[in-house]
Amino acid sequence: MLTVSKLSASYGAIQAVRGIDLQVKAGSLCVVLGSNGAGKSTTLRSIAGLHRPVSGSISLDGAEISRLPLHKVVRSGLALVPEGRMVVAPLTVEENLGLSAFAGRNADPELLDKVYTLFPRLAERRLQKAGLLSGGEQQMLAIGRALMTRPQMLVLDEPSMGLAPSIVDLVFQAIVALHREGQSILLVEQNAAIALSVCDYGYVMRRGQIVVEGTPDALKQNPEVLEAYLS
Amino acid sequence: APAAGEYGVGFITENTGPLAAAGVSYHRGAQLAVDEINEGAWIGQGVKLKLNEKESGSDAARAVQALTQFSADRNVIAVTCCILSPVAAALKPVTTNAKLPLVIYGATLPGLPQPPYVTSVVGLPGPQEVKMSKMLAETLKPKTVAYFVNADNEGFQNRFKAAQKVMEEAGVKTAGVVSILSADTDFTAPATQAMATNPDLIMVWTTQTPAAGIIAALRARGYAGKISASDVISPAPVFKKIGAALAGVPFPIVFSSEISSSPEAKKFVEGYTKKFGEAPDTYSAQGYTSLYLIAQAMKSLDGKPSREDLAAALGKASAVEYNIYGGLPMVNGQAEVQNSLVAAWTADGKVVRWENK
Amino acid sequence: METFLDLWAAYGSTVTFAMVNALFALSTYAVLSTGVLSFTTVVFAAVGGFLAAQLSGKFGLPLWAAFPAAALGGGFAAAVVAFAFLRLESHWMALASLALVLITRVTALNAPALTGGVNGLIVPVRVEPLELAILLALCTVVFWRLHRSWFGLASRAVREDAAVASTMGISPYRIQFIAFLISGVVGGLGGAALAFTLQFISPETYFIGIAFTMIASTVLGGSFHWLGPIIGAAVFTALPTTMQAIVPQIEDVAKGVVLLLIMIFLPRGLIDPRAWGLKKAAKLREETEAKRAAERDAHA
Amino acid sequence: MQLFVEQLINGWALGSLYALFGIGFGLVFSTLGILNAAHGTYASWAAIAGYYAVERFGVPFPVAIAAGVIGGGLLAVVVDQIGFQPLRAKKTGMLGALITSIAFWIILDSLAGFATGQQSLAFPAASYPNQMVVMGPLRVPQMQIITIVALLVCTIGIHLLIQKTRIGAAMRAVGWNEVAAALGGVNARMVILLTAFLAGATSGLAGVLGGISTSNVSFTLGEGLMLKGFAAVVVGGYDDVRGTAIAGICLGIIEVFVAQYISTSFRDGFTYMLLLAFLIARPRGLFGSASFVRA
Amino acid sequence: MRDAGSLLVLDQVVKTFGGVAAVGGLTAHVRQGSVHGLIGPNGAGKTTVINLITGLFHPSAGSIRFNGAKLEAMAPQDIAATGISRTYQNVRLFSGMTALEQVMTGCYLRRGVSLWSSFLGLPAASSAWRSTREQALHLLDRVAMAHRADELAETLSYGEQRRIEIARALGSDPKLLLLDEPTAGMNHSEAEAVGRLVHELRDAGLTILMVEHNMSLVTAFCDSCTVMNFGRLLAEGDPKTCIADPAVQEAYFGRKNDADRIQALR
Ligand SMILES: Nc1ncnc2c1ncn2[C@@H]1O[C@H](COP(=O)(O)OP(=O)(O)OP(=O)(O)O)[C@@H](O)[C@H]1O
Ligand SMILES: Nc1ncnc2c1ncn2[C@@H]1O[C@H](COP(=O)(O)OP(=O)(O)OP(=O)(O)O)[C@@H](O)[C@H]1O
Ligand SMILES: CC(C)C[C@H](N)C(=O)O
Ligand SMILES: [Mg+2]
Ligand SMILES: [Mg+2]
Repeated sequence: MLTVSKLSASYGAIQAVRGIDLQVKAGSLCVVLGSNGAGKSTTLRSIAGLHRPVSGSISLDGAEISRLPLHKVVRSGLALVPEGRMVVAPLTVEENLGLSAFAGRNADPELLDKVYTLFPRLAERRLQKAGLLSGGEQQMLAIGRALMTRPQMLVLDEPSMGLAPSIVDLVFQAIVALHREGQSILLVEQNAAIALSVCDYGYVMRRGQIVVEGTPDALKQNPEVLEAYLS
Repeated sequence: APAAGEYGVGFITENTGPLAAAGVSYHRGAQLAVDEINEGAWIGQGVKLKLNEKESGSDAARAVQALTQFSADRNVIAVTCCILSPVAAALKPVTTNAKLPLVIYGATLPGLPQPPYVTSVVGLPGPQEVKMSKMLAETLKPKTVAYFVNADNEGFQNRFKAAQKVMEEAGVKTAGVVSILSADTDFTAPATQAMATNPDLIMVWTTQTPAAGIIAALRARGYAGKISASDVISPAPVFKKIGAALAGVPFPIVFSSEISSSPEAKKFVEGYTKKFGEAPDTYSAQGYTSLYLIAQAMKSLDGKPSREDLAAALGKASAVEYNIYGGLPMVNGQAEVQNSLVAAWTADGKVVRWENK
Repeated sequence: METFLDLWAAYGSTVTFAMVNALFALSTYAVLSTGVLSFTTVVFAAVGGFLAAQLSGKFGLPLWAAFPAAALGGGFAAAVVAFAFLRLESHWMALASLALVLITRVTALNAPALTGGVNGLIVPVRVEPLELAILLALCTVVFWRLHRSWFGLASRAVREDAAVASTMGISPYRIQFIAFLISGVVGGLGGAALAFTLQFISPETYFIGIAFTMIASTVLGGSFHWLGPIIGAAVFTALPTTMQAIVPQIEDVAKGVVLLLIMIFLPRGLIDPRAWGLKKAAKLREETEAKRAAERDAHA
Repeated sequence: MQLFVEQLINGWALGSLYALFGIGFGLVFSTLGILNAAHGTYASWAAIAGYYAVERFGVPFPVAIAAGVIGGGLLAVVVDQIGFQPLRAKKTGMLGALITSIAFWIILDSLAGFATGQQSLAFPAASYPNQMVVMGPLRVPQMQIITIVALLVCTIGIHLLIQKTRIGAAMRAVGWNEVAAALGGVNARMVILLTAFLAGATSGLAGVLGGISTSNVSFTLGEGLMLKGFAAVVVGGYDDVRGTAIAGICLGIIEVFVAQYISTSFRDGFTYMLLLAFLIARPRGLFGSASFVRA
Repeated sequence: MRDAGSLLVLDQVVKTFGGVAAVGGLTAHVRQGSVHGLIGPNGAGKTTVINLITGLFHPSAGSIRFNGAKLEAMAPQDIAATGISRTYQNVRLFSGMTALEQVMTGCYLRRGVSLWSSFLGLPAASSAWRSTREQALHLLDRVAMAHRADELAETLSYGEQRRIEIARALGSDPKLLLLDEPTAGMNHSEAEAVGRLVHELRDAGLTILMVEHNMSLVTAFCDSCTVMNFGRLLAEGDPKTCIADPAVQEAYFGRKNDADRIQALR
């Protein structure tokens, strides 16, 4: 589904990602772990077209997407829930969700219902400007917006950040449910215990490189992972 | 006559900026004069003038910079400039300090000339306006007049006052005074205002664009009475723009390519038309004249004249000898109007002597 | 020497105007560096200019006394403006300040007793380039000191995020008010300097032209460091003269094109401390990495 | 009374031009965040385009208008792509764009001067509806009616477009943050082009209509519109076209009445004074919306 | 009664936005020298409470008292001067400033010299500047960011930026520190480190009010807590008891802990 090879990305002279390889098989759920500044977000941003990589290739379903402009990446079926949410502040919740109509699909009332069912809080705030939502509400909206584009490949950067425990549950239930429906997912998550319990495969990054990878069971045995993420 | 050689004359152009339309004419007039002077060896054998141009866009700061650059250029012996009085006023101290003679070709604020370094070839407003107003009062016998005037232009306010005085002395009542601003473009409201006073005559004492706009607006709103204006409507582009609505509107003028008939004027019109493909207007005439004044002063000098010598000669001039006005006396460095006409456009775009029809 | 004198005679006035414009740019920078885009420098300049012109014209005040008076006048105007404007939000403030510039011109045109109205005022006193240079140097020292002081730090904070700065005990109002005062003083000085340079001023002298010059100079030079406005003013003033020498027919177009190119390639201006910061960060990052790697090797 | 009503209509028509221009100007300001000093030149160029369409090709009135509108729109697009697009990625905020717009203002203004031979031109009287419509004692020029109707149509159309359609939402989204909008699949570049075109076209319309009805097609045409249009935007609250329309009309009417009943010299001073007083009393303008970012 | 020993008292505080009450009559007490948790579902009004305390919003009704001062009508900078400092839920650092400069800015209130003498560069001012710089470096070290001191803060990763914010908030040497989700975006061990820092600070005499969604942290590091829901008080007291409260369970938790969650997700 998604194949990343030899990806390097930098900010000016600062190297953030140094030649990583990563794969998400169709219908699988992959997790990337790593401490602050490891380069997880940069990796995701590069994959989703928010940041131009220095080198390496990114292909989605065999098609190269690393040079596509952002909206084309979204239209080709990859949706990102970015770090820092990036909701469109002056638009209402509903308008934010409606933007997905531009992803080439017609706005789908059913899908909208689904998002509202997943996050009833958003339904309550339908007509509120997104910039005035609470942190957690904005996070829900960012996830909802990604879902509205009906992605083949869903990429989430710390989706549980800032969410109350019950909503974290909801989000993970949704992720698991989507996964069961065959959705391919790439996830960055700080709560390693939960992440490793739901994923099919995991990567651990340190200083811009992938240092460990493997099945969740294998990772759980890894001393480094144990110490830093699961103690 | 001075020693043979090429002498530079700095010309501060206004080919861009708010007054560019007139600025281009001034510039062309000066270019033509230089050509004639050089070709005919008018000053003396082998004595040539060279026009050095620097643009000011009618901006005082830019004009000052241009002037200081000219003053640094040893080949430049005189400078000529300025449509706007404030710009000319700003150049005055600079040019006096630098002891560089300056001939004003457009600005008409009284008191600008200050011989020997600052002289002007443009007559101050007054006599032409008075002459035309008298003529209109006598021939048209209006009972009331409405006036348009620039609220932000002292020169036109003076013209308006001169005209109003004549009219009131002749027993013509002021129906109303409508003020406009130089930068205005919409004149429907002022036209409505003037027409509401129901005048027998409307006198337009404003700068060019407003004058054209006002006349057009008055006619468009259906005003059928008499209108008069100033020489700002004399250039051909104004007629081209407004068209037949201008026909029969009298204006005072000192030079008209179609009426002025002295041999100098004929030569000027011919040469200008040949060189630039259109007839000269009153502004080109002024640019032309300023160069002849400089040449005349040059002619009176010998050897290698200094700027000071030239200034002294300019300050002493009692008339512009070679002129297209049929006489142009100068008093204290200031040219004076002598022979003005009252002219008007015909419906097919010719300037003729105005007659009451 | 001869050629030098020639050059000075030809371009001396450009240098002089560059210095005057640098004062305007610094005045704009003073408020911009606390996050306020305001065109009121023009107003302060007009106050300072007409005040200086009248004092020296009517009362024969010498230069060294007229300048402080202009500074005071500008500062006072700034206090009034700051009092009225600081309650407006940034975009509205920019718009309101532009409106004030327009009002100032109309008022000046209609107050001939103070400003000479449409006919303007002749200014009998002249400022020498050297005197102007000293004035500019003094102002520069002030900005340099400010930049390195707590005020500088606070103003950067207020510029970037006033709400956050306020929760750190920095009063955005106070910082911006002080900035306005500085802007007023420097703007008033600039206005007087212009009057003493042109020796003729009218309401048109202090209008949109200055507004554009000052803002373009500031941004062109870089609005994140006091050096920016000064460099920007030099470049922006020299541009037309240079273009006139190179392409006299289309000097305005050429000036616009050069301005455009600079902005496209150096959008944060010629002087950009952030770019220096990014470079430095990259270097530091490498060094840290190298050190860490060395430590790791030592452990192994 | 007749004078009063005629002047009212004069003011309304004049104000409609300000408003029409202001809508275009405000559109780029509110959606793309650009304080565009070059916007006035779009109006000048639109008028010039319309003029030459008539002058050279003798096209009928509606085509001349279309030429101006399309010309203004295309020019806005070109300026945006050359001048503003390169800055977008570099996050220079309002200032960078302000300066490039000043650069374009200088360039386009002087080119417009060349294009008109530095003259003020006028549409030939026969090329547009130049009759008076007589309504009882009132006589109203046809162009005034056209202008008033044009503003009405544009205001309603653009208001609906921006507030009620998806495209409008996308325009607002892109103006806020291109990346955020693109995450929803919006093609930010296209939306920007569309917005720029719309803004240029609206102001272009003001330019041609103004050029025709005031018999003044010149490179300075835009500047006058710019000052007043800008005032309309400020008073109206720049993110609502209805506010701009109302404010523009009021501005025109006030201007005409001040000149008629008070004094022409103080006309502009009076207008800007009102503007300033209004701003300080009501900083967000007539319809300006509340903030959408949290403190 | 309970006001005694309370550093911060919120009394019937209300904040409405266009008719919607984000905070609807909240009463709460924060004891001097404690770590107090403020928890509740998303949109409960926690951040709004912090904004009210720091003066970015003013309450529609009710009073906020801190150390005897009434905060509700005060401006943010005056509130900061009474010894309150905060971090932001969405990191809000000053762009263009290095990490060190951010923290120096945080030290503004204890610069110890007037703006005037700092402008003149008097010797006292220079030495005060140097000592503030030392303190700032020390604070960066406390959040393990000293090695990034001279880098532009905007080039740091999200988690790193959060630490800079904490250091900046400590710069003013506050009596009360308000942390809005300080560990969001940190992994387990990083979050623990922040928790330990919070304890150290408390032991040094600081009072801390912390909004946090990570319950294991709340139970491990908070001495007491307030639970909000829909802008109102839902429960208060000892963290463990609060969390066990069925009303809180219902409003806030799907599952109590990760193990249960993982169970549920299978
Ligand atoms: N805009 C930027 N400019 C320069 N450097 C940056 C920028 N953004 C991130 N970096 C650097 O790139 C590296 C990787 O950052 P990234 O945000 O990808 O980390 P992360 O793994 O997502 O961390 P976190 O868990 O804190 O979110 C960090 O060292 C950071 O300092
Ligand atoms: N400026 C505002 N205008 C309108 N509504 C607002 C504003 N600020 C907050 N709200 C609303 O008030 C409610 C409380 O917001 P607040 O940010 O305090 O929640 P929170 O408890 O911090 O939530 P989270 O845990 O998600 O950050 C939210 O529903 C939000 O939409
Ligand atoms: C008042 C603020 C500075 C806090 C900000 N509004 C937030 O929600 O994080
Ligand atoms: Mg990250
Ligand atoms: Mg919150």
